[in-house]
Amino acid sequence: MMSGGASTSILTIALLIALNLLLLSLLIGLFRAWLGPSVEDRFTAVLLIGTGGVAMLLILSILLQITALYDVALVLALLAVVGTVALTQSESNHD
Amino acid sequence: MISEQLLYSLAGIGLFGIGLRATLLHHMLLPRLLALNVCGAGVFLIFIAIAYGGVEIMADPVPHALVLTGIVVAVSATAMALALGRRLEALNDE
Amino acid sequence: MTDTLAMLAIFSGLFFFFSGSIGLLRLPDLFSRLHALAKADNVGLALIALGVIILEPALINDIKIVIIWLLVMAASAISSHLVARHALRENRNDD
Amino acid sequence: MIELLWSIFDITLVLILLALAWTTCSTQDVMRAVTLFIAMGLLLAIVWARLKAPDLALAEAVIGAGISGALLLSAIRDYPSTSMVTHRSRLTEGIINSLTLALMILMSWAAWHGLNMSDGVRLSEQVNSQLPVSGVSNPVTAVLLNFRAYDTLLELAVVLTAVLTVLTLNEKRADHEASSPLLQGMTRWLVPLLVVTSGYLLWVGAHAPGGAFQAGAMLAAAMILLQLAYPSRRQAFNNHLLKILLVIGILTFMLVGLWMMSLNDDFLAFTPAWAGTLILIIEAAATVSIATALTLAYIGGRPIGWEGVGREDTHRTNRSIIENGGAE
Repeated sequence: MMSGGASTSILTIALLIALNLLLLSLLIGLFRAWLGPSVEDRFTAVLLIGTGGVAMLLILSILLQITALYDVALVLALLAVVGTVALTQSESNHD
Repeated sequence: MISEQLLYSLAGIGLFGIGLRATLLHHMLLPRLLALNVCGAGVFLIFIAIAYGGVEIMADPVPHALVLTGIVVAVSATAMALALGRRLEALNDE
Repeated sequence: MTDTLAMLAIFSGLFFFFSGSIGLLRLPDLFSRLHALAKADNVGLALIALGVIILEPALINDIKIVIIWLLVMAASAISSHLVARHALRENRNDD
Repeated sequence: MIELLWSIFDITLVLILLALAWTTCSTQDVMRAVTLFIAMGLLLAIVWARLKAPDLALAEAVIGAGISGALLLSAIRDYPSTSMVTHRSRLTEGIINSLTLALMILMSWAAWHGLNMSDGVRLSEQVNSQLPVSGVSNPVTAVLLNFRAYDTLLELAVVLTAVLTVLTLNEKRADHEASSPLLQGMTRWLVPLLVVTSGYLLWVGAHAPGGAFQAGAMLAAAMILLQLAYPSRRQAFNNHLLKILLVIGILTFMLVGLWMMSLNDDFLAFTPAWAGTLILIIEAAATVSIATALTLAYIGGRPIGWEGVGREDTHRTNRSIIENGGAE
């Protein structure tokens, strides 16, 4: 596990700091979802959470030693575009 | 370890409460469904928080299996409710 | 040594994530916000993925991470295009 | 230090989740609520990953990012007004608020005591002791398809029932307008990748996170993407084939269960030597059924030519049933 030697513990701390900063960056981006004003503006925040989520999953899989989280990141990366397509297609003949 | 369990359980309870309140308050179908889904997510979170055992210990797989089926049932139930709402809308239009 | 390199890559990636999310919040319109988002999507994730690859010993997982990065880049380009196109169309309808 | 950093991460994550839930539930604009809900789904996938539930993170990533977003966004088209004005009286609102708050306090008290008084005995020990005879090495798959296979069979029945309701009620939605060439170009390489990943998730489910639900949802996401990009090609499916695919999961499950009953006296009691193969067969069939079910649920009703009756006739029949029901 990660808590073995001194250097790995420094690495763990550094990775945790990176994880926290990444979450902070997502939080900043999320204010755009809150503010809007247009639907597209809100959706840019969803796109950021998609990418940031992939990055967080990569770091988490090193920290928690669960390699399956790479699969989760892969799935998230594959499907990131489906939501966008649904948004842009669903509204295009809304009015 | 217990503190994480408690934190995420309380978060689950919070989600459940927020969702339940909005489910009861809203009149329209779609917002209600969203609120109900938030409510369900809260229940799932409580389950998984209790299953968690710490960074180095494997979590309990039984609640994971329950919630996994729960997620799929929730999305099918949402689809069913949307279909019911659509039918109702169509009948009201006539 | 490798740990230091990985940390360097991850923290420089974080810098791009922050510039992306701050840009998302501060820039004036949708199109410049999409432009800010692309920094986080492409360079930010690439550097974080590089750091994780250095830390991850198994080759199969390294390949997975490279695939994830390529997918996110493609998805980001297509999502930005779709969102921007959608916004343009909606505006034209309003006029 | 490590503990502290984890705590900061946990608390921030939980606060963002609650804030997103609150704004999703209290906003006055349906479109905004749906967007925030999709964001919440993505965040939930990270929460599941953090709580060491990679199976759930996979399912949430597929369903949250791929399916429920598409489902809800296309449902918005069905509702003419996009504003959601709440007009409960102040009294009702007060009662709802205080009752919800009371319930939450009660639940928190229960969680606090339950966690403190727990003796730490988990079902996971029993699962791990039985894992070698289950035929798979991923404990979640073992629980789903061996130890509690009954639940999963009935869960497939629930999904089937939900889809049958959808199919009974409605015709499929009107088509979208044609999509951009870039999207079609992307679909051409992305859909095969999604199908391959779905097969990978099905296969890997035996020894690592993955399995029928994730694979089925992934396949459904591929179908949904195909329909979004090529709206006019919706009727590429043969309806007879669709009907078979819809029930093949539950049918295979029950046939295997009955076969095992003839050998081991109990319904769905797998012979340990064959368990791995049987689970893979059931999962493969279930994947196809779940994918078909979720795709049909997304379409929102019967595809054209689902039964021999035309659109007008069905409509009239439904109408008369309702009128007669009202008269009696």
